[in-house]
Amino acid sequence: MRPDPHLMTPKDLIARRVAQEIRPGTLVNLGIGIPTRVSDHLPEGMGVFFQWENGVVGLGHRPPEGMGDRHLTDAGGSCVSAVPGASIIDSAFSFGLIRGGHLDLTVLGGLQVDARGRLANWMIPGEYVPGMGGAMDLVTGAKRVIVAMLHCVHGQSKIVPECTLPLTSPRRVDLIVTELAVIAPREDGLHLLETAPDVSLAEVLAATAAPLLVAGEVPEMDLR
Amino acid sequence: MRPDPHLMTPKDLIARRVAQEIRPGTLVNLGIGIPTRVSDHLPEGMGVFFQWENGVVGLGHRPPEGMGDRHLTDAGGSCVSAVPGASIIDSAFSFGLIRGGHLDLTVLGGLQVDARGRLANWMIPGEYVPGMGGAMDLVTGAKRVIVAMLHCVHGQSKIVPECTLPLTSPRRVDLIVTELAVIAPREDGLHLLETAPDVSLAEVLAATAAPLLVAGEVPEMDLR
Amino acid sequence: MHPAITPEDAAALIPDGASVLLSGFMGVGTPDRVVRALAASGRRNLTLIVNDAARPHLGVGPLIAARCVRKFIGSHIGLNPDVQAQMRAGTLEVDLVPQGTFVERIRAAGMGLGGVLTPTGLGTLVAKGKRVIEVEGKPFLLEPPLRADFALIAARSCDYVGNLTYMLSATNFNPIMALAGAVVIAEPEEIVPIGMIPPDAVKTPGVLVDHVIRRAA
Amino acid sequence: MHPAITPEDAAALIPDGASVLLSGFMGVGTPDRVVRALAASGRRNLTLIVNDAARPHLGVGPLIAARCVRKFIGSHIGLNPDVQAQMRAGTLEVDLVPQGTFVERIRAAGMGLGGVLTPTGLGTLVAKGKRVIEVEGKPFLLEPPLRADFALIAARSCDYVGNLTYMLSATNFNPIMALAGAVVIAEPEEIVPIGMIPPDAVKTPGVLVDHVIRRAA
Repeated sequence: MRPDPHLMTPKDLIARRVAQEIRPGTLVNLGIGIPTRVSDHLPEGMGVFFQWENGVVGLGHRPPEGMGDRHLTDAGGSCVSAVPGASIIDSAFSFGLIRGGHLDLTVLGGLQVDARGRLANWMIPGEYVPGMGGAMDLVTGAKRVIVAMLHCVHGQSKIVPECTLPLTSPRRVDLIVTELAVIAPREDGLHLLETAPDVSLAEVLAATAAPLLVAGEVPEMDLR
Repeated sequence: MRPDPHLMTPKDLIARRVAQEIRPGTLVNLGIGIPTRVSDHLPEGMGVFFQWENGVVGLGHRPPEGMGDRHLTDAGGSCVSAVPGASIIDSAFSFGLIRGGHLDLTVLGGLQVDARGRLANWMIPGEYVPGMGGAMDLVTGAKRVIVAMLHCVHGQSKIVPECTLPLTSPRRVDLIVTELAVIAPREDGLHLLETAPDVSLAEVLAATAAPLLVAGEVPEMDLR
Repeated sequence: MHPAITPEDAAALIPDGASVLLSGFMGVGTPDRVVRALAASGRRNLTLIVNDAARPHLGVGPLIAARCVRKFIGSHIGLNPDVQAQMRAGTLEVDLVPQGTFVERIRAAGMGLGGVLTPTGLGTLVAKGKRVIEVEGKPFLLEPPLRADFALIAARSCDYVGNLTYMLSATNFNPIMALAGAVVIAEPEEIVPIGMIPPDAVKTPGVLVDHVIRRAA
Repeated sequence: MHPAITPEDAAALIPDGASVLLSGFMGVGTPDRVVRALAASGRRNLTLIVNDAARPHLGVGPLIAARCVRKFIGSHIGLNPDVQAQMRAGTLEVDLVPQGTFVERIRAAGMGLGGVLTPTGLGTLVAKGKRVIEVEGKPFLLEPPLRADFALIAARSCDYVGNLTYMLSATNFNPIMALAGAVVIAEPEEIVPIGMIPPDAVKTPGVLVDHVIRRAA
């Protein structure tokens, strides 16, 4: 049954929209946070393999209560399952897949994305220094990078003219999906591709600190 | 039973003397030719692991006729066996062991060794170009390098003042064992350490094109 | 191969000020028993080379909580408030390295390579003060090898030769770190007789392992 | 994953002038059926990236005997008189690379690294014309990545996802070469149902494999 987008949480709305970007038979890495939810919105039988940096290729759903094992975990250390055809690789091999151009898509959270499509997501100097983990390798190496994040934090736009936080990579990401809009960074700037259900163009523009390029009528996200 | 050194072939005499250099519990790589024979002269139970460049760690003897398998071979493609506790690694890992300082000893054949202890063993320009295979990595990376070769070829000394053939590595090898002598290349030159049974000092000196350093009485090889 | 030792024996081998490669990803694949023994030993000024700081009671957390560590080299410290606090207090130096660069630097050390040429980190803070080498028209960051005095390895099975196997996502950094410690200490879940691990199943050949820790009582 | 194809189908994918990574060590671990199909196809001007030239009727020997190859990149050609003869006749270009450098260059290509910094070859003919990079006071030779249009892989088992296992010394270059071909074609001895290969036994994840060759009739 098609869920009512008006009843979805902002984070699930983002995850659902991102799930539509996933092509059959590809290798996909989902970051922690909103990106992790993406797999819940993917139809069965697409032959997609999800990998974690920790070496699992072919991640499955969370196992039933009491059936987890400490040897099969996600990047946060929580128990997971594996799909038929899953494989295990060591960390050097895992990042070889990522950096070597074998990863079709990564979906990552963001602190800021700027008008040149550059992502900052690993530290707030003097405040919060979690570290980059695998994010720099993912943004550098994945064939396609999607940033899945809330549009604003504390009322401030996370889509800014120029990143004030340290960059994860100078690479231009391929798509930004928030609870308000879908935006494609391109050579000439940030293209507004879609608005969320019940969100007006004016609302998106008001919530976005970076200039957005709008070409004609902007369609509404199709969350089928 | 102790074999009579007077009845051994020159190549077996070399192999037997080299075998005495092998320490218990070490990782050893034996090259093709005379070096391959070294393992036949090693006492059982020393806990030595022989590796080949092709990824076998823990090479055993040739299997009985009809019990070989094409999936377990030496560097020449002949069937071998594996000792209990053997393991298999891929080629990148195999050369990682070699180059990374994990290989205790390599025994290699030689075309020339010069007064600075430098080995040439991979080509004769315009005549014979087999390629270096793993020899350059072995000489560069092994903790200890022993050259096991006949002293002369076509009546010409293979121990020369300066290599005229392309070097395998500029590294000074640790020991040279021939059917005539045991020689240690050091900072100040080639030290004659031992002569073979029934071989006089004068014979060794006459058969050697490079200058040899002789300190006092030179003992005879002990081939127990 | 030496006979199996206790976690306390293993901890006693590691002096104050040593550098230690420690495997695990959020505590999964971390040799917990030797970590606890080392934390209890009161060791000081260790340099810890580990992917993440896990949590205070998880993975290498106990070593940090016990103030054994002077320097931390890894990729993620976000879930361990002890690290954040000690870092702010100036008692813990933290060197953050992108995870792919981190593991490849360790591999380079173990495999006798001069360093890593990676695109990761170019154009970011990570590139600061580092050499950029151009190869075939593309720039790469030169990252040096990363080795340590000790590597502490968590394995699934081990034989008395020291051959190791790992299990599922507890594999992670273990096979790479086992290459790059001057002394390698393995903490397996079980020790099996020699010859019981099929050669193709071995992930770390025993020739790399110096000490094996006894199974838990 | 695509349905399994024949060796002839696989050979037909490879055009004249293509570069091909081909695994095996003296013919052990070489995908013999696709080699024979390719030799029979009359393909010309291939660049072969393979450790050794094996013997005329072994390993990649048939491709050289059939004059499919214009350039050979590898570490050893001593046991194949065809190579020596074609090299002297000037119809076959041979680029000799130390074996450890050879495999590491392939790995670098597959893993997105800018090249290899190795001590091997310094002070020899191999170093001629190459850059020397100093790291922490030690010199290393900079060797560029080595990639190809195709990688032909010999596996023990394969499932329909393309996951591969190898057996004993037939492993050799296979798992590394499977990283570095733009198109990867696997020739397994058997194909098993999905889920039958334990995740820890997989040496090459199926995501790297583009085509699988049917088992022999």
